[in-house]
Amino acid sequence: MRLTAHDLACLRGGRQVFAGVSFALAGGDIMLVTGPNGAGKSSLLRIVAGLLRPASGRLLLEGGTKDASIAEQAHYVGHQDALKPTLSVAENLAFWTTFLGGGGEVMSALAVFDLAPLARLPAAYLSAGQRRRLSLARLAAIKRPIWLLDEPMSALDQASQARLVELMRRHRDRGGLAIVAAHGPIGLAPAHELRLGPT
Amino acid sequence: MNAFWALLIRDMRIALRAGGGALIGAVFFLIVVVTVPFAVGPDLKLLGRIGPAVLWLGALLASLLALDRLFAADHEDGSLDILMTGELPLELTILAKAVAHWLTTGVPLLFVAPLLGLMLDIDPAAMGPLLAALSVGTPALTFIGLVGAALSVSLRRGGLLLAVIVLPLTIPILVFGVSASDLASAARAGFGPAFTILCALSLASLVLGPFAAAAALRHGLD
Amino acid sequence: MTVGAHAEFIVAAYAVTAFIVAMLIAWVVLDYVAQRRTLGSLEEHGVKRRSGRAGGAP
Amino acid sequence: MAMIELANPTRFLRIVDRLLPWFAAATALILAAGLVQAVQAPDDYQQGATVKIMFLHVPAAWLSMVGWAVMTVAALGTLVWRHPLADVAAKAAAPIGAGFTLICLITGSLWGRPTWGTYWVWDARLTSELVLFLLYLGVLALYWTAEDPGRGARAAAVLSLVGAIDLPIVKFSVDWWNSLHQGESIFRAGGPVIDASILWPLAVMAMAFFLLFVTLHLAAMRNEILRRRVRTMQMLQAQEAKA
Repeated sequence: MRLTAHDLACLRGGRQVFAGVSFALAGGDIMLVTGPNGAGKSSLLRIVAGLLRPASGRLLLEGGTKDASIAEQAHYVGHQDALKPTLSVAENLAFWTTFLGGGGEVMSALAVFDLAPLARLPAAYLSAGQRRRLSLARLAAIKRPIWLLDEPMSALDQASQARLVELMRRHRDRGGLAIVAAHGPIGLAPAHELRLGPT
Repeated sequence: MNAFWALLIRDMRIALRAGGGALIGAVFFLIVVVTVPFAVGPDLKLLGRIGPAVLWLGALLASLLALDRLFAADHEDGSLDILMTGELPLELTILAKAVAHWLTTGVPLLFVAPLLGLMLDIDPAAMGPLLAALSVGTPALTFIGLVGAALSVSLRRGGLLLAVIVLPLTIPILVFGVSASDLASAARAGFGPAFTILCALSLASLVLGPFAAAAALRHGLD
Repeated sequence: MTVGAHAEFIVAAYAVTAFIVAMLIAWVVLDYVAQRRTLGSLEEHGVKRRSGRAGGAP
Repeated sequence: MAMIELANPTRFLRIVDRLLPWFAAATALILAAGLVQAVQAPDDYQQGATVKIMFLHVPAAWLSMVGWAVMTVAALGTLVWRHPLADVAAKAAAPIGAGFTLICLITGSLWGRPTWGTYWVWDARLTSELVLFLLYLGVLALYWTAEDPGRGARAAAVLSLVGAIDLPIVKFSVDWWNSLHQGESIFRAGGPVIDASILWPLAVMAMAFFLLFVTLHLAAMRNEILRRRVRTMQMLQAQEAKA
């Protein structure tokens, strides 16, 4: 599997956020995207996830399941947690597991982020850290080759960060690839680093 | 396809739980229609004549104004982004949400309508055609309103803008809906033609709505 | 029992009243049972009320 | 001061648990007595047997107003005296008050059919009762859309107060509106003349309905307190899991 980008450029509200961004990721590669706020880290992830149209440039995915778009093979974990407050922890994850396909096991995914005891609790009562862990639990529940993580470490305590790094290591060793936007190192040696914003 | 059902059931579950918007459409419909006699006056014969039109206008406003949160809620908590990375095509995702929305806000209108029919002294014989027309018309109103709901996500303006955008599109539904449910005009033009055209419009909007809303969502997202 | 000519309306009125009162009673009873069950299961999970004193959050 | 002791939810729960069976028994007893008397009451010379519907319609109307009065006092409790149980009382009273208003409307409509020939006539009293029902729906919608039980308390309290002020104005304007259209096909419904033989069942039924309201209200308040306790414990469960 190879994900290559040629000369990606992004316009946001008439302002050029970034231009001429190219990279090539093979299976097992993790790319760290750094840069000040507003440098377009999130926009780049949204472009790869197909949620944002690039001003110019192309994205190409070789390998992966035939005639499935990049978006359908990617996990996009943004700043928001995509959780419904009136649904319980288990219901939220069970919905995403059914909707995104791949039929993973909900309870074991919750256990990966130590959320199993809160399974029946409405998501409204979760703290920011717990909401973040429930959002990241999608990565464990549904098998997708491409991970697009937007500052996943924020709002996580030490233990949860360690769990995420372990999950990413296993994902990488299974031949998956990931683009992680973050401000600093993520506890895992990235194969590539892309710096956005004024150099 | 169980992704489709999963989304439909999720949306209904959220709407029916505390904080959900399930019956709010029916309550709005009740209050709007009940206020008409205060303006028009309690003369039963007059109310009986304009009854079907009042019911249809109430159903139209109730259907549209309840739609503005359909996509906005998912946009705000980030669900919309993940829904768009699903294997289910966006059009079917929107269809699932629209059907769930119609079942929780549109169908209760059909239960309230006969009650209001009594208040507006609508001839009981007219209740049958009126309910048939409404049960075909309300889905059309919801599906045409999808475009407005999708646009109001990116335009950050809620309900009223939605009504302004979508009301002109719903005029055909209103015309054939009222004429199918009004005994007097039904006698002249006949219930059949008006109702069949209404069904045709409804089916067309069933298809047009999701595609238009999907396009609006894809291009509208910043 | 002189129910007289308009019997069906009188019976209907009493029936509707009985129905609505029954709905109110059912709502109260079922809600009580549901809250008791949830409270029971929460206490089983060892969730102790913060203070345990008589007051506590209403 | 009694008010302060009652403010303590746990003590209030204990009192309710003790009182509730008695209230329920008293309600059943008086309701049975009322029904027996209502059935045996002689026909009214004006309306014939349909006066028997009055025994439901009039008490229900009184109780619909009692319901709003309870919510208004509770609103003052929430906004002015910050009484912890005030919002619980208001939220418990709303559905019950709405229920009695609905009984009043439907029995009124059923009473209208034989008397006026149609199920619904925009008669001044029935219309004001209908507006009261719409106000109840407004408060219920406010409580229903507030996700957790605590929120929406102040908003509902303000709405109840405004409603209380608005009701007499509605009454006056509806009478005016009704008389304005006197000419059209409105039947001028003479109010029922309360004859002595009818007064007694009416009073007993009114007492039965009042007791029913109190019983349901106490039980509903108990449920509301339990619901908030569940919510607090769920939040605790979340915090304890994070620790």
